[in-house]
Amino acid sequence: MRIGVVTFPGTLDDRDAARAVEYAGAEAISLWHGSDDLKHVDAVVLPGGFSYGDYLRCGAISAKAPIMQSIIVAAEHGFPVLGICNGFQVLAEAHLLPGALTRNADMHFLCTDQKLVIENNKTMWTNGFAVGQEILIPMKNAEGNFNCDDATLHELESEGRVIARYVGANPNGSRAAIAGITNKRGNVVGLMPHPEHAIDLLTGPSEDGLTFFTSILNAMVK
Amino acid sequence: MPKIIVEVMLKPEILDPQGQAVAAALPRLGFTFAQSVRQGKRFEIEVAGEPTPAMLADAERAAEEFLANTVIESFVVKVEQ
Amino acid sequence: MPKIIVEVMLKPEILDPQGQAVAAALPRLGFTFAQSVRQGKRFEIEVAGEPTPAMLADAERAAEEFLANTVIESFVVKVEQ
Amino acid sequence: MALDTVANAAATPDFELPFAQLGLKEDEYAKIREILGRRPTGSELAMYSVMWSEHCSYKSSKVHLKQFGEKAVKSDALLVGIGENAGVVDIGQGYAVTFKAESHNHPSFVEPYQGAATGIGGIVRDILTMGARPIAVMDPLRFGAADAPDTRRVLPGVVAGIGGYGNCLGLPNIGGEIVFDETYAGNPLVNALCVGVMRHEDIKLAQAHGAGNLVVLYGAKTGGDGIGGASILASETFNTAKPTKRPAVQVGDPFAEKVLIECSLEIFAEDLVVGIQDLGAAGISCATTELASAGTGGMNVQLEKVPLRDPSLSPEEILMSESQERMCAIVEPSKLARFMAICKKWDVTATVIGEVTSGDRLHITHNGELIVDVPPRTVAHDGPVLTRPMARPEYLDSLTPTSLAPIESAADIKAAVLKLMSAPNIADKSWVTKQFDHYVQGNTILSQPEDSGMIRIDEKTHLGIAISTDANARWSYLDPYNGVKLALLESCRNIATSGAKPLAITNCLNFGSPEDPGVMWTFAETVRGLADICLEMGLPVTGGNVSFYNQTGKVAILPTPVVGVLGVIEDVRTRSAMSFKEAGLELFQLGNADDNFSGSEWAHLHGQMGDRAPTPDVDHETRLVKVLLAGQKYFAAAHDISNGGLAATLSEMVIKSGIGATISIPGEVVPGGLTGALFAETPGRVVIAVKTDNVAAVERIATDLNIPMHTLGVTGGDALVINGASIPLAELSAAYTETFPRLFG
Ligand SMILES: Nc1ncnc2c1ncn2[C@@H]1O[C@H](COP(=O)(O)OP(=O)(O)O)[C@@H](O)[C@H]1O
Ligand SMILES: [Mg+2]
Repeated sequence: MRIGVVTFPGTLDDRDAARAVEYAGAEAISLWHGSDDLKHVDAVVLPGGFSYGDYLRCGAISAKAPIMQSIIVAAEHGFPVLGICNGFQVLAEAHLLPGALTRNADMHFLCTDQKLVIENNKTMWTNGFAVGQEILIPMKNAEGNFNCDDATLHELESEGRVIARYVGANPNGSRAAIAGITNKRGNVVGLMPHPEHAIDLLTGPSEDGLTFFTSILNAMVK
Repeated sequence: MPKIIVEVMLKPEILDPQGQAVAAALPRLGFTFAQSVRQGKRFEIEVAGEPTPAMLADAERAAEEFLANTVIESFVVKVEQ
Repeated sequence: MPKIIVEVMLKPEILDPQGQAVAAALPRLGFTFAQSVRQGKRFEIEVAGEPTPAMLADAERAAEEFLANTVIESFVVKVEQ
Repeated sequence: MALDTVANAAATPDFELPFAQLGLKEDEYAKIREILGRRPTGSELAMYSVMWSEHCSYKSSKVHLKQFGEKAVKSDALLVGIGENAGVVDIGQGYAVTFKAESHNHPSFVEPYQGAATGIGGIVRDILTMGARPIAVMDPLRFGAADAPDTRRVLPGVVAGIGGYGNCLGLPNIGGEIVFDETYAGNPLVNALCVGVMRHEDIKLAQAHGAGNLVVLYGAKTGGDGIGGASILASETFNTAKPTKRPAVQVGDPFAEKVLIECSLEIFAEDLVVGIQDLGAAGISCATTELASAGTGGMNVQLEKVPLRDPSLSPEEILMSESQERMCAIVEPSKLARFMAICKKWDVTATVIGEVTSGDRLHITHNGELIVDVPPRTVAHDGPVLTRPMARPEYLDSLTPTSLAPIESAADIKAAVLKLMSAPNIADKSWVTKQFDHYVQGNTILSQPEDSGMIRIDEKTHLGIAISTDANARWSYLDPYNGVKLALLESCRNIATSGAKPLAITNCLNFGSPEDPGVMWTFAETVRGLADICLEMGLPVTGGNVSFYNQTGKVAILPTPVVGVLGVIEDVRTRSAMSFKEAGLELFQLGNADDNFSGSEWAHLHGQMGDRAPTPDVDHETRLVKVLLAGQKYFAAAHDISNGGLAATLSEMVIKSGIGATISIPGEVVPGGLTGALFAETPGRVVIAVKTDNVAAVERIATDLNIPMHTLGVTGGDALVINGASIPLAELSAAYTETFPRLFG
């Protein structure tokens, strides 16, 4: 099982995502933004960071990268993609996921251990969780405030496409406390918090994040 | 020299935390004139010579595809002296 | 209803990394019209009724003290329909 | 006269240059004329003036700093010592670690966000320049009174700037300090520390060797940032046309720096540079003269090749510009193509601006005209050395002892603890630290608010490092010689409390004006104290930084020597943290308290300073470190006692754990009674939590090393109970956490 991890200029959590992929038992393959070659990987992770410095809008410049054009085409055919934090922002800017990630309501960068509740375990990236399961994983961003119009929100809710919600006080003003969503098909998932930083009790608050990475292995084996 | 200006604002139905933060801060600083504030972006684009209709058409497309995220933002393209 | 507009731009001598990043990205997307890009902020301020000269004077002060960081930014206050 | 060439300078010996406006003294100008055998050109004057400034030449501090060399311990761990961009330490398994602190105080007062941001950017480039991958940052900060209006401007901006830059670089922020004191109003201190790691064989030096090798400038284009002085020169002397306005502040581009880091590391990995230097203060002047001075030959530079952001810059200004995110490399011609290819991959502008020569001069031309012809060493290393007058300040003779009412009743205890825990200097700093990413890179083992920051270096062997930064400015005010010693001992204790062994130190010495004999004396005492304590503790000084002129009018800041200690831990899995996970653990205090409240937060809350710093007890501290390292495996939690005394340490532990504790302190064991036991800041103490089964083992270690071990109580419940005074966790935690949001929004 080969999982690609994309590096854009300014990507920060690529090595961490690769580490999580390997903890889960897959091979991490490094992909470069400037090439459209997916190197025959079985799935792709778009990791966190400040690609292009978050200039213009988070993810906006990266969404136009050559690698993204290959990912967009593949994703439309069911290819699994997980976007974490900046990766989620890139997916939204590439219109693979609806809505947009905007400035946190209190205007500050926020790094904290965040409780989430899993609401959809039918996606390729969440099948290892139970619906209603609470998990604890780090969150760190300045623009994690999920925003969309009413029609989109209605569609997400009615189709069960919210995969995870914040538990407790809404940390950043996201609509309906949304932390992560999926596309209709369940192959593309975007998540603001960082599961790759919760794979080991030595460096993270829990091991809950690993399940995102073992889920994709399950999905591919089936 | 005239420039192409692109103004990008969040659509009215989208929550604007930055504008709200500014609106909330103004009265604390003693400014009471504002009823509401929206914060957007302004791009000043220098071109070679006077902006031509072709350049403006290009700027329009660049705004649509790139400078604004039309899921949440609207934009205006104009020329300013 | 007319609004007060405050436009805030980095002073010309100050580095504008965002504008540079946008200027660098445009040609990669096939847009070649821009020679340089500066990115600033635009505030749209709603007031009760038509903006009065007193409100504009206040907006001017608010821009000076708060909306712009005059160490690195300059601003313009105007009224728009 | 457009360009002041060397020929022109020789032909017009009597032309008066505005050297005084550039900050040079008459004798310094005369010295330059003597070195050159003629008057300097405008460009040369610009270079000398900035390189001979206090900031770059250390002219006031040099005579004192040399003690770090003279008294140095022989240490095999020190791979690169003072003099390079940062010192390098061997931590075993083939790894080398480099770390350094620097100040960006004044710029952060003028423009807090950009000042702090570019402070992080600068120190990170120093670390990168050594060949290392930067792996973490820390930020010791000082501000004026917490509730002063200007603090509300400066602190949020500084914090956002540190986060905005550091987060974007992907560097975990693993610690620092935030202290408020009136003397920092108008003089906030923004110190930044960066640490990096590399393999021994990858160490790079700032040296230009090999005639024919190329000088390559890469990174951001050069703009008019930070060239106030040179603009005077350009505008008032030579250029008739008025130059465009030059910015007073430097603006950082963290994205450009992130790309510069990755690009540089790829270049280093392929061994493509002979020498390398970052561009910081004094920009190209500094980089070219330092590289040439430390190398074997001379250098030719063609200044018109420097890529400009602002085409109106004059040669003097290009030489002075402090534009951020730039590096200068010496590259063999055969490796240039590969060097350029890597820069292209990362979209980094790179330009050959000159070459190393077999001569011994630095020649700079502008469009073919020679404008600089200097021996590089005279600019970079042979700057003026001053022996400034010193005098023991008079205030030291009028210090008064503290006089504080004892605390006895349960109600008093509770009120006192709540008051202490909500005081800005003690209160929860997470309003600040939540704005910093401490997870990125996935190797953070400990970060704020723990005693030290800890980073895993090797995932397979579990080798790690710990760093702590400390300063106790009030003790330095009361007794500069001992104050800095106490700071270093505290830093070592912090490292050992986390489970690491102290290995080497860096420092950032923040003081008022060196022209004030009192300040100068305080500085000299500090350096003497630091050199002595390092010798006593067997720790090498790897480098540091001096920041003078932190003063408003006649009022200087408290002397603030920040000490950073680096430690090594063989297995990060054995580290100790401050929180405990269960009820029923036994709590002990290692070390004794006394009744000296001088310089404590408790005294400060009563508007008192006191009259004497504690006496450093190196022997006790050394044994305590040994107890901490040997006892490590038995500790369920450990936390140093410092600011706020035992009361603060216990409160922090129970709040972080979410589990209470019941403490009983027999008043008579402490000379200061219960008040001293709780609120005095007597150094050399640590609180540990131990499972009952392990108590005997810990006692044996403490007894063997002759460290007193006092029973404090037991963990459990949902209150901190001290001698019958019960403080519910919810109430304690609210007092602790509400202060910063209340002050800063
Ligand atoms: N307080 C100090 N203690 C030890 N070394 C110092 C101190 N201050 C400066 N140094 C050393 O002097 C050299 C020059 O410092 P500096 O000019 O700040 O370097 P850079 O320009 O690379 O930032 C460095 O090696 C630095 O570590
Ligand atoms: Mg340096």
